[in-house]
Amino acid sequence: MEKTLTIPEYKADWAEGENGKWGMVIDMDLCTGCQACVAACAMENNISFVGEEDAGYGRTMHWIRIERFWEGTYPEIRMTPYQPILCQQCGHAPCEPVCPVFASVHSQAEQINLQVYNRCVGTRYCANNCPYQVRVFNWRDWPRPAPLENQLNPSVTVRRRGIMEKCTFCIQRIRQAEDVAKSEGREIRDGEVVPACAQACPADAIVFGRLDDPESRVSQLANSPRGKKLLEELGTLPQVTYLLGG
Amino acid sequence: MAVAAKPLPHAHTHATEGPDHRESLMFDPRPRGLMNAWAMEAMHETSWKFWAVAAFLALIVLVFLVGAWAWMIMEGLGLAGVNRPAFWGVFLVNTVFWIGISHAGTFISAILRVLKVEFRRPFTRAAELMTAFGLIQAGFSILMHMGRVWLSYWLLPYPNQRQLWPNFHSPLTWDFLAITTYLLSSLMYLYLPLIPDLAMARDRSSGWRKRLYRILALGFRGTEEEWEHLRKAMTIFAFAIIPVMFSVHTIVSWDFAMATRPGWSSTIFGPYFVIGALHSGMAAVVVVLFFVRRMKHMTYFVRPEHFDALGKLMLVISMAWAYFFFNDYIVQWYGGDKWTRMLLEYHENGPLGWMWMLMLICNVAVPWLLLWNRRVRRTPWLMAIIGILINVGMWLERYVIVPISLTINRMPFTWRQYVPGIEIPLGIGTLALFILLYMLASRLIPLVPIWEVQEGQMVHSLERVGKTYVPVVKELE
Amino acid sequence: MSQEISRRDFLKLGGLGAVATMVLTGCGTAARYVRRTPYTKMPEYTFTGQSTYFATTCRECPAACGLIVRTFQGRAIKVEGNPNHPVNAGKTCARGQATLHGLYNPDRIQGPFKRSARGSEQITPLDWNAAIQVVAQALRETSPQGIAFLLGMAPDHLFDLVSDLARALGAPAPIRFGALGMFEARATLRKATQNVLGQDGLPWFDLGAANVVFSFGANFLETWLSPVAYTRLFSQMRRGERNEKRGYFVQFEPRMSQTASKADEWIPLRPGTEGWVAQALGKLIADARGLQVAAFSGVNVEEVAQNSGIEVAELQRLADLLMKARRALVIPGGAALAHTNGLENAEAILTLNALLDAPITLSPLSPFGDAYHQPASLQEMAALIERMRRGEVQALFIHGANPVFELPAALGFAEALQKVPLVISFATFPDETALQADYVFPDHHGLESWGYQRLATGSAFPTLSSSQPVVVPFYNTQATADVLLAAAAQIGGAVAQALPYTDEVAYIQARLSPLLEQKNGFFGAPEINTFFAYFQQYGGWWKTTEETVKPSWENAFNRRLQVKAAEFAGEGEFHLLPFISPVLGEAGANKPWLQEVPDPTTTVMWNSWIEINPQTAEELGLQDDDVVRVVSDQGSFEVSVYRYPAIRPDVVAIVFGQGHTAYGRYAQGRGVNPGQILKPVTNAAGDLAFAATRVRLEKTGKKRAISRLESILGVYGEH
Amino acid sequence: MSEKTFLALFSDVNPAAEAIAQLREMGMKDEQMQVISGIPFTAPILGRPHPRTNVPRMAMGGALVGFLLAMFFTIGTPNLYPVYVGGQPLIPVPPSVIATFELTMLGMLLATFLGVFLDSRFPSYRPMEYVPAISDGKIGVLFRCTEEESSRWMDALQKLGAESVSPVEAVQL
Repeated sequence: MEKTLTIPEYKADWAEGENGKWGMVIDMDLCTGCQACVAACAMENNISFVGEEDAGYGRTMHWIRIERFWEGTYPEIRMTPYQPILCQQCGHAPCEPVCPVFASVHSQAEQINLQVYNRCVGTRYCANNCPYQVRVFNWRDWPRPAPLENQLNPSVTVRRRGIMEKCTFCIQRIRQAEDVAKSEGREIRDGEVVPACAQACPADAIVFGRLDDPESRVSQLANSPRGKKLLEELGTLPQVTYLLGG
Repeated sequence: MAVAAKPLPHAHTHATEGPDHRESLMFDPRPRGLMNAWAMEAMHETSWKFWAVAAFLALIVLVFLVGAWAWMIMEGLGLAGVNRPAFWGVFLVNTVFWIGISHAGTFISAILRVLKVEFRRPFTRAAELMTAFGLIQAGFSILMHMGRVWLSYWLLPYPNQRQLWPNFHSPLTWDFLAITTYLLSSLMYLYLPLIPDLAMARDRSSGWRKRLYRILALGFRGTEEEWEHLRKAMTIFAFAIIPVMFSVHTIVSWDFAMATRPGWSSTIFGPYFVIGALHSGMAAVVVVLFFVRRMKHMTYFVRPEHFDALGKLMLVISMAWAYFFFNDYIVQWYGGDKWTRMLLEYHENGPLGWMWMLMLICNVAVPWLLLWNRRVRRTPWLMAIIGILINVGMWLERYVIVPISLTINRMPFTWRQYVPGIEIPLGIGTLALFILLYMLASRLIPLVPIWEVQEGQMVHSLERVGKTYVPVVKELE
Repeated sequence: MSQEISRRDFLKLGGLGAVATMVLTGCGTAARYVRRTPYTKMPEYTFTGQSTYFATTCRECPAACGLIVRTFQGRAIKVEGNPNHPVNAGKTCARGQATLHGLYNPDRIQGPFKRSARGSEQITPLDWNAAIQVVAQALRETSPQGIAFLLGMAPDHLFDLVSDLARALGAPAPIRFGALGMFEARATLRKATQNVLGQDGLPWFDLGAANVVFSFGANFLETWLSPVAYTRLFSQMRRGERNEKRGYFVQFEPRMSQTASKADEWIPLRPGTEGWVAQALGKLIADARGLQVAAFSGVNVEEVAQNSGIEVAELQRLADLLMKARRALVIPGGAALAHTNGLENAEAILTLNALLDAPITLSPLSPFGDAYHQPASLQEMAALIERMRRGEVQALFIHGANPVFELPAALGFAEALQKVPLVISFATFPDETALQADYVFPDHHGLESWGYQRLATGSAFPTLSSSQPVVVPFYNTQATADVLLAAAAQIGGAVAQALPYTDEVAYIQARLSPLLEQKNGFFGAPEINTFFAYFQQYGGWWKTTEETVKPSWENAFNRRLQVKAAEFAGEGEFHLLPFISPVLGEAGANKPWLQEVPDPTTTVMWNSWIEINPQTAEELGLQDDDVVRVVSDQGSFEVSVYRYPAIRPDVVAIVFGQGHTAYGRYAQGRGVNPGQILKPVTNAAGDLAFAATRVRLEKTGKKRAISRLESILGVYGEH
Repeated sequence: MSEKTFLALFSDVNPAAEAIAQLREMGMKDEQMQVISGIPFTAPILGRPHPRTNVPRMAMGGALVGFLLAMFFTIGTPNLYPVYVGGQPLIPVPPSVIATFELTMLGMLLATFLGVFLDSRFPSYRPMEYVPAISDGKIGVLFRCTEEESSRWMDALQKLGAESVSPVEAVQL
């Protein structure tokens, strides 16, 4: 299918409701909170573990976390549906303009939010300005005793202390698939790129794909009446849609 | 024999029939030579206690600032108390605090100079030194805050092989530009009026001091041209540095106000921060003047009248601060946005609600209850205590705004309290460095701009109006 | 230039250099310097810059999910699900993902050794020849009745091999054991199926086909039987893929587990009354339909309502829900079965399905035509321990199981082990049991191993899942199968004749050869080598047709069923409900990333906690993070309080999976093991009634912060 | 004809101003005289021609340089190396205003400071005619004349209230 991507230059060109390129849909009715996505993300992206004390102090490095809240008291107690929170890859990302050194920038080609590890100087402004609180900071050189380094994914930079990081929509997989598609002279097929979280999800609650392709599974799900963007009122134009209700 | 700083002709000093104005520095002239000698003496004579304190401070700086910082650079910011969601902590609090302190110098020596407020004369320099040293601490604090401080030069706009320039969209880049501008301007503005006094010191010293002052005085003699250039430059500086000063703290406030966060996103943050800065700055000037006054013969230059005048200013500024605070508060409160409401609730009744309360007590209650009283205003030690309390209050204000406000965000799942760690020794280290720099500077730099004092004494006179004598100030320019 | 640098200068320069290096390495680029020595000889099938993918089977639990492991230049990089596999269809759970942290764990056993004394860290390394010698000697010189094999729930090919060996030796058949089996009460489920249906096998609950699902304690989204497969079915049910409408799900259990948190309704009934509730529901349905069902006829609904804490109207509503459903399904499992009346509970719950046209079948047999060999119940383990205590076991071979940690301490496995003169462990990891072994001859990690695995349940297709090494063994380990085959060859005679295989692969191929005859596999091959290659490539062999067994419910209708009241051990005021950690499972505690993955319901990481209803906690004056002493009549331990809003006030729950005293740096000394204070009472099927212990709580006045991901600010409407 | 420099010291500004006027009437040119003082007196007070200063011009120049630099940073660099952030335009006007303001001010103030140095020929460590009494508040009138004429000027000055009139040598300050 032939697609023409108009890359808007700035806010005025990109109206609310318009679709970006890559997008994700998470069905909260299906998510069982099993944490497979969390573990898969950590394994794919060389995320460090931080140990008990730092984890308890709010320094975990999860790029994706599953939120849930309690409503009411026993016996009328209800748990809100599990909600995996990851970088929403905002169209108008609040994290981007505030970085003084352009470490947080928008990819015009992929329409996602990039974090340039090598450029980051660690002001942590982006993390403050992220309404979703999905950016994590390397507060230390987290220990990774040998031979654990054998597991590190060579497609993903291993970050060190003083650097902000966040979900990348597994851009290494996107790039790989694009290279393959290009070498075979075709467009990327729907479902060809699967980020680690969606790949692992046993309930198949996470769907990933091209939003600019109206035929794709993710586009159709994103247009479902159950769809809701997180903190939509802020006008950040998230690329992740949550499906609420049953 | 030195020449007395006699008032200009037609003056009626020591008027027996009018009220005694001699308690005012401007009406208590002393020979210039004597004042010079006092200024020199204050730089020269030092007790062992002074050096003991300086050595102690140096040790603190070495351990708490240099040592702890080096350790933190090697280990990472994990040693500090920052976490998610409080990505900014005491380092930023200290930065804002020190920038606030630095506002006093400019306020006194620029705004009061432009407005020709005469009581400023003896302590413009003391205040300007605070500006310079305060900004240095602010610079250190923001560098400590950075995750990779060794790459902080990436904020500089310079051509490089990375084909990247700083992001001028970012409030932090504005901040960087503004603080750089302000620091450089303040240093230059400190130096220009210092040149005549350095020449004075050059004329009165020997040995290494002579060599030092000769270099620093640049060969100043006091010719008509030199004075003209200086005066022009100082006028330009006085006018130009005021908007720079306002911009600096406004931009600091924009670091917060530009963020999409409940409690931060506020249009009044700019002026609110500027007034807050002046509040802490003026209070800090009072504290510094209290200690300066205790040095040899400084009781002549720094008098209760100055504390009195500063006290009035502080009272006014405190009222202005309260006004802005209330403005900010009621808009947030009335808006009733869910997250802002939670934030305000957390400020007031959260586990650190006492900080919020104490902030209001120190910043509003203490000045309002005490500073209306002339006797309090004229008691230097009381004023120093009030000054310290206001600074505590202003530090708490920044603490409430930075880590406490960061605790609450739109993702309640991530709310988490912040507990400072290595920030505390590092903060103490910057305070020690500030005091140490000030102490050392007091040995090297005439703390009182003698020529400005003499000039002031010359233009002040008493004139008979009806049955009494009233002070009259002549304008030389 | 000066020719000589004095020593002093040299030291100065060196010092300067060291400082400079420190600073430079400290303050460098964003990327961390990671040293990974390249293989001097690249392993086969690796190309520079190219990833190689290998299909294998997950061994983190016995569900036998198919994996595709991405390897890169001889290193295993990432675990992905095998999309074709009938169990998991390309998906994995968190434990499967973290299996690499077991493979490259810094604390793995690196080679065979002899322990100077049991429990001692002092070891003498051996070479593998000596190790084989030791095994051969033990097999040869111990009387066959004195030999005991204790194996884990995976892998199956080793179990088959050991079974063959035991048969050849004349020794008792190997025993399988695993904490997962214990906490699933598998034996009870199997026995109940047998009693109710008169058929052997584990039931396969096809959630995807149901509109209404009632589950009594079955935590099928966490660890129960085959969690990835059941999650997929759950997803189908919720999507209404096969049933048009979104399926409705009700969970009955005293504590809201992760599974219950996904339920539309969570019914916190009194522990041990599950069977009565099922009977009451059954009676209400039967009465409404005018049926006479013997199993439910003797039930007084009012009495049940009083006992269980569910009102009559509520029971009626639930019964209506079942009746109105086009297809309803009721699942027995977990804690419902872990009472002294657990078997009756299971039978009552299972029988309820007879009224409902429930989509239940019996899991298919393996392609070999046999069933997965179920793990031992607690009773069978107790029998083994008794034999050991009496000194009837002279040589104990342990592989893949950690009974010292997993069994309730009161059962006395550790003491009984002291009576066994020779204990040989094949553990890959220095767990508590390996610490008590005389010899440790480490097996390869699962990802370095050959093998196959049957499914206990998890798919309607007869499946044999295959394992192959995805990387060359990282340490000086040796496949246990190879060790045993070599030992058998050394023994010679009948034993060697019974096991005439050169190595593990030859054994597996020999076992697989009957499959060449099978016609309805999704691949076939004319000879074993091709077959074996496909077998490895696709991650197993499965049939293309479902071969589940239809249950016959006739027997169930007429069977009388008396559910006795559950008995509880101990005097405490609280029921202790241990539950297996949904994240760590039975053996995940050694993997650092699994420790950091938060528990789904509580978001706790890295430690144990005890769950108390907030109201109860308030009555006791307990806050979060307060350390309490949990006392049963078997012992006590101290653990931090987590005020869990969704638990009955008379129940406290504790996670199983932590509390290791060995098992590597990430597991050791972390949390508590509830097994320490469990009373080893069993139900009629011989399974551990792990929910039958009562405890009391004592304040200690200490506080120990629990690391949790969620905010502790404002969780209960306070700061 | 050798010219020498003489220094007349006054304690008060009025006699000094009178003396300067008198000297001019007696034929001494303004260029021959120079007043040095410990506090600034304006030209009208002393009755002297207004000294020419370039400081304001320098300041304007500096401001212009700063402004142009700011233009380069805010408009030039994003065009050279376009990086898009947060859905904002490549060249954002409001933030550019801030950078422009700061850099303009910085340029202006740096130039002002530099202007003082350039105009006053700072630093100059050459020997110069000076006495330390100046920094004690005395007003000195330096004038150059030939030795023959000197006695005439010296007498006149002494009569006009100079505390001392004497030839001064250039000394190392």
